[in-house]
Amino acid sequence: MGEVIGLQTRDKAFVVDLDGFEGPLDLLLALARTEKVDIAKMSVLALVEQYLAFIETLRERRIEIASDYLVMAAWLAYLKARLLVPKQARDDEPDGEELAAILAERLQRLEAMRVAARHLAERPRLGRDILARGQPEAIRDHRIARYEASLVDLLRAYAEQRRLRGAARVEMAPRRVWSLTEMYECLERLVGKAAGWTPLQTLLDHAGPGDDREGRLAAGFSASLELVREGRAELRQAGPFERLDLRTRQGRDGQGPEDDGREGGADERRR
Amino acid sequence: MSGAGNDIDGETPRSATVTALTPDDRRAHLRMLEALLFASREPLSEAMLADRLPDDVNVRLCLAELQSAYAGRGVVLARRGDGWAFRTADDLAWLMSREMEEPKKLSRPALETLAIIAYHQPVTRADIEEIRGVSVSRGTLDVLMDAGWVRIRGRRRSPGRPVTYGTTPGFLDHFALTAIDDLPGMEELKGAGLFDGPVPGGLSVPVPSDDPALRADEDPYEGDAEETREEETGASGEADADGEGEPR
Amino acid sequence: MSGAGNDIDGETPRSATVTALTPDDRRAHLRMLEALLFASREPLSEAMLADRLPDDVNVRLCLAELQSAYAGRGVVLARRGDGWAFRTADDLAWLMSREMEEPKKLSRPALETLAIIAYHQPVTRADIEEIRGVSVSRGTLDVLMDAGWVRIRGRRRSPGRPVTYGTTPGFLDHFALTAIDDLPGMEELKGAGLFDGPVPGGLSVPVPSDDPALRADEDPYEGDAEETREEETGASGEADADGEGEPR
Repeated sequence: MGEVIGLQTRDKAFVVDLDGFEGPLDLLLALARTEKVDIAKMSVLALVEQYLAFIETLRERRIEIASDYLVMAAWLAYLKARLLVPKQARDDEPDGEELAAILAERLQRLEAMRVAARHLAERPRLGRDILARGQPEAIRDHRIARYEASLVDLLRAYAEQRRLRGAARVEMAPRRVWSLTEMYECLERLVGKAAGWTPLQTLLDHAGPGDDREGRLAAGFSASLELVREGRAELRQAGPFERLDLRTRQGRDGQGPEDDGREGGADERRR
Repeated sequence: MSGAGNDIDGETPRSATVTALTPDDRRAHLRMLEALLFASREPLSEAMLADRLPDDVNVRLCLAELQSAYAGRGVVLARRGDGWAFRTADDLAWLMSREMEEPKKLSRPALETLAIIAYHQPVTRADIEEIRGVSVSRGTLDVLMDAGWVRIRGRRRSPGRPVTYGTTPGFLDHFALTAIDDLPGMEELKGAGLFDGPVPGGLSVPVPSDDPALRADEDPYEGDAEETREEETGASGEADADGEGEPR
Repeated sequence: MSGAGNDIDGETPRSATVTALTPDDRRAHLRMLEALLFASREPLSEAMLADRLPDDVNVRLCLAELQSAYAGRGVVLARRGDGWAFRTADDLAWLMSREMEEPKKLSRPALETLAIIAYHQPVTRADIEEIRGVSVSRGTLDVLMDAGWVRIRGRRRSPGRPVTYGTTPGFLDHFALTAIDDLPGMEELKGAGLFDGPVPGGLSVPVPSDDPALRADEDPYEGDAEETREEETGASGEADADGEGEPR
């Protein structure tokens, strides 16, 4: 057996060498190979003894051995026993010869796959030995969905949906919508008529008919800010969430030059 | 490609090239050139080819020969500026890309949304959601616009200026309606047995109109189409985001 | 790789092609086929080709004709399982070193595992471990699946319902195999001088088959794809996890 073990034992890096084996079958194959005989013809018993001796050497050197190898050792020890002891009558266990044949077959199967793997590695490979088109051109399918529905489906969907949501208020009455420009003009007019501080809400209430309070407030608030920005009105509020009051800007003589500029800007934006 | 093999393989002598070379050499040179051009990730210039081929290859002559060997075939050897590359023949472009129509059934939410748009137009998405009682995914509206049944009419003159949807002539066409008011009213719906259960008392169905003229509370949609589109394309390539705000 | 030329199914004599068609039609058909196959980097199946080509094209006959037209040239038409693709001739590898990428080096365990899957498919992980006599790490299978050579076929109808592995069309393409049974049998392996020591006597390898149809003891894998994917993504990196669970 010398070779494998000799190689191993000479070296301190023992464990590393054992790690070089891909499990107990691999070790068995390596051992068999040192015999330089056809695995089909070699003596399983001799192989088993080599394996067990090898494991024993490792043990003596107090080297940790992966459990796989120990399990195999135990099984091989059992196999050895069966091979040496003549078959007993009324024994249900498979005899030594059968077990040995199973082992030899496993080794052969692994060996065959080893060779097949080597063959694969030597095949021409795409990208290494053989190339595909370097500048492939696209082959495409543009899928265009053609939707289908029948009128009955459509109506049924509508009817069912309306029935279920039925009582729910559905009302699409056109709303009075105040544009900022519109509200600006309106407020400008109203604030000019008002005497002194007037609550913004009051002015808005007089902007026109209708009870579109929120829309009016939203537009009115923006418009009043715009008036103030342009120096046409003043806005005051006693504190957060307090009432907003608006009045025409007082004392226009106090205007700075930038106000003039703003005025021009205002005209432009109301255009 | 006509006759198996004889365009490229040596049998048929082809003008000047041949004289100097044995047919085997000539064939070997063409093979190499062919393989290089096929596998290269970019068009190859004559200089690059010369650099990669054995010294005794006359690149220019081989290119000319290869080009004429492929002339008229499904793949041609084309010149691209300095470089040479195989390209599928222009007239076969139709093979490479085809459009396939796939019939698709409209989903239930899409059907409901479409019906609501048809009856209640012009409606905003919020209106549809109010009627349906569930939110309407952008995808659903996209599908309806893709199908060519729904269009953006304009913008509602209200906070946020939401777009308003209405049906298209294509809608009438698909559902074989003479006009939008061909859609059945309440009594007809009942009569046709389209309600599955008891109908709540106050339920009514509007008389639909798809008059393209903008309503009093609608602004035209045009003008911001450009801007919206730009926004959208920036956002993502997904079909969902794609259709967002724009009429197709 | 077996010669590009003659492995086409020989059933139909080639002469038949010509007789039935006018030379123009025949030429047009070959052009179209040539263009499609040239355009694609991946092998195209006969079904896919038939689907794209006009109905009157006899795909199989045209393939045979095109293959023999290209035989021996720098670019050959190669069969890869169900698919067909133009590939550079394998004797010209030396010429194209610049286009070549050194493929990922496969570890011995990965190569052996791949060989076992190729010959013994469908196999479970336990089958592989039984043959190798050592446990197979998930990483090894992941590498093979990431490369696109191995796929999950289904589940073995046995306790624990282990997944079964098989090879993909990409495996054939990568290793230049015309079909899975192009893998050498025992006699060929022996002849190739790949054995370390004396060639064993009783050795045999199975005749491989990658028929995608499930075997009698296989269940489909689908259905639990979702669940597996979630499991996997939790377990390991994105790309690995992704490929793992799903049949390709």
